Amino acid sequence: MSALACEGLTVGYGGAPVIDALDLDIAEGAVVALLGANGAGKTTLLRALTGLVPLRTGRIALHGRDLTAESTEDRVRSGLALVPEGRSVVVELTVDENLRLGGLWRHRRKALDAAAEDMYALFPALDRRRRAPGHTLSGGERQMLALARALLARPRVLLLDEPSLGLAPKATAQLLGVLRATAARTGLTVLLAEQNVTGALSVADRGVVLSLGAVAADRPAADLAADPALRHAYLGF
Amino acid sequence: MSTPLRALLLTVLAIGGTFGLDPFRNYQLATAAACFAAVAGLTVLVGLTGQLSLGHAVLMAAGGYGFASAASAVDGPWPVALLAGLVAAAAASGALGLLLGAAAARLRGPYLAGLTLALVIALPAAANTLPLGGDQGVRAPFLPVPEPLAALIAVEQWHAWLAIATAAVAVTPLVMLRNGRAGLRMRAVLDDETASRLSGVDPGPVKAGAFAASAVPAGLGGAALAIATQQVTPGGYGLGFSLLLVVAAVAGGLGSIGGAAIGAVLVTVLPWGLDELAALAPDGLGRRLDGNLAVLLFGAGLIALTTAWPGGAARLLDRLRAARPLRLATPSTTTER
Amino acid sequence: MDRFVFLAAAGLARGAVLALFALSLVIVWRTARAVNFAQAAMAAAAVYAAFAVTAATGSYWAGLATGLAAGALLGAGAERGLMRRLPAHAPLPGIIVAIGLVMVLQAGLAIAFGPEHRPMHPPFSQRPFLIGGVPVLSPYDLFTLAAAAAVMAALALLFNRTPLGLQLRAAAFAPETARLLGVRVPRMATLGWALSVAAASLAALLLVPTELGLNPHAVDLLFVNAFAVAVIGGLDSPAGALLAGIGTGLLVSLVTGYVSASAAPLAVLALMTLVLLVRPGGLLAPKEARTA
Amino acid sequence: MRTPTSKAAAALAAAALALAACSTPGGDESVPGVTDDTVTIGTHQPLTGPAAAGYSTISAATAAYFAYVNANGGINGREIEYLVKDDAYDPAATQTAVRELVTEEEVFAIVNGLGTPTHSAVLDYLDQQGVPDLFVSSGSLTWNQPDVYDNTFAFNADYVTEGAALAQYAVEQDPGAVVCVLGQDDDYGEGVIEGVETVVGSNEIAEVQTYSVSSEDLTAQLGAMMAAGCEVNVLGTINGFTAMAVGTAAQMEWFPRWYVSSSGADYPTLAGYLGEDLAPVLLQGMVSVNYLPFSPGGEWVSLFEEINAEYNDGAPFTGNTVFGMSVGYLFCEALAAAGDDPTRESLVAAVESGDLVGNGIVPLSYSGDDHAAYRAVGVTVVNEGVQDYVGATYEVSAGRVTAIEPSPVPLENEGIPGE
Repeated sequence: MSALACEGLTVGYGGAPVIDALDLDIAEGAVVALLGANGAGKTTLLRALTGLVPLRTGRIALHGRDLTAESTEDRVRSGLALVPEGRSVVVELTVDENLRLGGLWRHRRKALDAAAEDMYALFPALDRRRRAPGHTLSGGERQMLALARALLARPRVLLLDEPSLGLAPKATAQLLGVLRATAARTGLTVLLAEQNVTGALSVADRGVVLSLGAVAADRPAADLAADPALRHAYLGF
Repeated sequence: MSTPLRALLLTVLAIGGTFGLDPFRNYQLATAAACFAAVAGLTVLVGLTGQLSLGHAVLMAAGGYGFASAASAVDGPWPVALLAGLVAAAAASGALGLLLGAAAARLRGPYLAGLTLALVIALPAAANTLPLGGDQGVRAPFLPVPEPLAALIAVEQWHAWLAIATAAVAVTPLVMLRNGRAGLRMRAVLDDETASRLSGVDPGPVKAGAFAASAVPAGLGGAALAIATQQVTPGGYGLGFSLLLVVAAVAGGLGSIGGAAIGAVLVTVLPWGLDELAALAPDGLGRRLDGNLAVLLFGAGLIALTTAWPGGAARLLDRLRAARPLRLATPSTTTER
Repeated sequence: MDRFVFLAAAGLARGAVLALFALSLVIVWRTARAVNFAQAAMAAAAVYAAFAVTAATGSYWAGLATGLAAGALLGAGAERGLMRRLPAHAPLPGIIVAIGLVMVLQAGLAIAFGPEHRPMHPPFSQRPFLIGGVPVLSPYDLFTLAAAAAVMAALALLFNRTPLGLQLRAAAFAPETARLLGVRVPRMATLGWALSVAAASLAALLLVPTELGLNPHAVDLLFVNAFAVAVIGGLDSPAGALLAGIGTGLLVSLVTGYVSASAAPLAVLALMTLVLLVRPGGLLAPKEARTA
Repeated sequence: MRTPTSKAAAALAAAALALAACSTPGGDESVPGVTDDTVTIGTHQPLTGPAAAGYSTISAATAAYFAYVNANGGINGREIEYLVKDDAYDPAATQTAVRELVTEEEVFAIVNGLGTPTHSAVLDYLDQQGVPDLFVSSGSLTWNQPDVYDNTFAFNADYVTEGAALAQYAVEQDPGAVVCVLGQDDDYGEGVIEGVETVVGSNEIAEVQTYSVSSEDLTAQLGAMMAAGCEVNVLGTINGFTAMAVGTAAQMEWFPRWYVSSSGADYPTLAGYLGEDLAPVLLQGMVSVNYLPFSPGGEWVSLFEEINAEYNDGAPFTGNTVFGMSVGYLFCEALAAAGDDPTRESLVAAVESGDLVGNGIVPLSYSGDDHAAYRAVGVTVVNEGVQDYVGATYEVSAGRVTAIEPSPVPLENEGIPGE
């Protein structure tokens, strides 16, 4: 059964559509890399899936349930999570507050404590800085916190937008490692938008290449990584 | 058509229009012209630099006090007194505007609104503490109709002429400023302070300058009002009036000079019209509705306008204009952002 | 010295009410990034509701409860019905709609109830205790101080120690991120408005019995001064509201007593100008300012 | 795009010239506001805004009195039309209201315009227009300048007179009392302070405190007065603040003697603020001065109560009611004296003639070189909830206070002046 399915998705901010009649189907438990040049529509697609950008046409379903008319909050509460691009940590709140914020709707008090401890175990760097205000964190710490916060709510489908942006290679590797491990352990479905093609394809089962708002290629990850023509045509290297 | 030429044409038109009005309407026109100058200053300030001032009534009052004291002090023929008064009005309001602007440059939206609000509330206290005549205020000289015209026009019409001319003198440079390089800088600051800083425009002086540039027309508006009413009192420039100026700027469409004119006429004429309407209601009810009904409908209109129709009257005009090829002589720059 | 003690005590009670009203402005700013210029008119309407219920039932406490509920309802209604429809990220439409709301509410109250001042009686004596022959605080002043302190403490707990408070803060600071974490941001804004106007209504309910009487403009000056206080203290800072509220209350009382009543607004203006020149974000401005 | 604009301009200019005739001055011979069977007069009053609470009932009472006169045939066969414009106590609004009355409604005279700051704003205008400006509702000395404003006449006893009379009575009652003043921070408070100083000597007032009308409370002021050991507090306060001062002092368990100027000493109004239960206690012994016939049970009050019941929907009967109706009576008297074909000149001449008697308890002092109405006032005291004259009456002129005998005007002809 498909975890996330969209049909005929069209999104635009006026003028020409950024996403144009896009169909996408992601199987449960799959890790899919969403690739494409700058401006291909990756971020817009993720924001449209979570309802931050309104659709012009099309429909979105999560595990067979139609989400199209639901608000962002309700989509999140049905199990769809997005770690947005950049520093989405609430800088005025502490690490602990940021983390717990992700699970407030999901867990009761005791369960929330336990879930938070799980995350601290997964990200020891955060454990050491529980009381630190968000604005004192480094880029890598912020990205970890954002991922931990999303995982805390035990989503069924996780969308990530450029998690490696601005991170050192070591931090990127660590982050992607945690992601892969979690997906393997929990059966989490992941859609990972990345500029870092090599990194993304190394953890993904499948790669989807976007170009001008439409799917230009959709193949197994290993296949895609090995095709220099395709890489050159759509990914610019 | 160049801005001064267009201004001249509109001024002549407006003065010609006074012949069609009876004395009371001419008095209302003079009041509207005075408000127009102040609203034009406010609308440029808010529309172009995004600084919300709730204190433009105080800037008008500064101009009014400046006009009254200078024009009374000058012992000469009326044009000299008038000129001295206008210069003093511009100087007084400009100086206060510069002071406020210096503070405004450092403050974000609500903080500036708070400061200007406190200023309005402090005006009566200032009038009592400074030598400004307390609640009774100060008298401005009465400018009688000059001999050659005395047989032709009534005093209200003459004052309307003076007020219109003053408003023209106040607003024309403002329009030129807005359409020139300074206007470009202001818009850059509004769009993105950081970006404008990077492109070599320091937002501080631009914001302070914009405040001063907006204060001078407001002060001249105060002078025009003093010409028409021969009196400057703190009570006339209270919070209610200050908010009315904001209403006029918003109703007309922020940033639009033509909109400012519409807004100024609206806030001058509409309360009066609504009170006439309330007077038709049965006695006991009428007494309660009197005055209050106007305020109620104004408030409701303001809410409706802002929620449903954010561009104000200027936007409507633009739409009508777009529908028909005829272009009316109003400023051509965009009013929205 | 006696006079100083007396004036300081009077200023303290006044400052507590100021601080509470300023705190209400801080709440709505923190939860909805809005300055509610209609706070005074909404609080006045809530006091009218309290007045009507007290007159009908004879119970001050029933009136108080009604007033708080009416304030909360008005706040929630204003947010749901009006503020939500405005474009985000532009403060001006919100301010202008609030000004419109002031006009509608005050004119509506004047049409409905007339311009008369209606006397409201305090639930406790206003007869001050004498300490060394100097009148200091009255039981009603103590009630005012206690009520203001209790509400401020409760709000501090709510915001800083509860999951709801965490969501309220997150929704205010970073609405989009909060939505992505499942926080119902629109509901938080409604709740913030409701809490804010209820707190303002309480401040007004505490103030009006010490004034001439209830009228549509009874809360105007409190709002203006409290806005000054909130700005002086820093709009993001509840502690700043408390500090600046007590400070301004003392300042107004001392200037009125030692100089003259008309100098008091000038003193507040001067204090505000001074503070803003040194600290443009208020006394207790947060270190990292957010512009949205 | 230039052509249509210029065409429009030309058309407009032509239209303007064609219309020029309709706004040119002069040419009309008839008396403004007077027809064969009506006389139209106007006033500006605070019907809305913060001052409405204290004063909006005055014009209603005046209108009720005129309705009574009109129902009984009017004055010299003419009915009086009384146009009341709201100015919300805002001088700018007064400007508009009065100009509308004069130019649109073409009123015969402005009668009883209320407020010092408000009426100051139209004083010059009315003078330039030659509109009779009768019986201004304020105790400022501004209205009594016959050399400058030859058409303007005061109605209230001026604040200096009231302050002096209050202080004189206080000193006579207890020569050693510590006298203090609480005044509004405008000409009202200053006038009362000046009056008190003429009696006790300048700088001899033990404590002077002021308040502004936007004040929230008087705690600081009364605390200072209490600390200064004040025994007699002379108040130059409007009704609301009188009530607040008395109430605040009582809360401090301080019960000094209150001497209150007439503008803030109306017992029914004060009782409205303080509550019917507390008022008789707190206001017991409150001294004030007045010049109008408001003695309970008096013939004028009985008549005014009947008028109030019949023509004013039985509105609460207060000092404002007596004030408003007395103004109406005085205007009718002046109108009757202005002759069968009244003109603005004959109306002013009638007031200056010195023949008007009004309905006060002391003589009117109008003359060609004195535009003040009352230069004498009688002392009133509240006893068990009833405010009435006690007989002591003072005339104040040239800084001297002299005791005189009251000379109340008897009610004649059902309270309708005739020739």
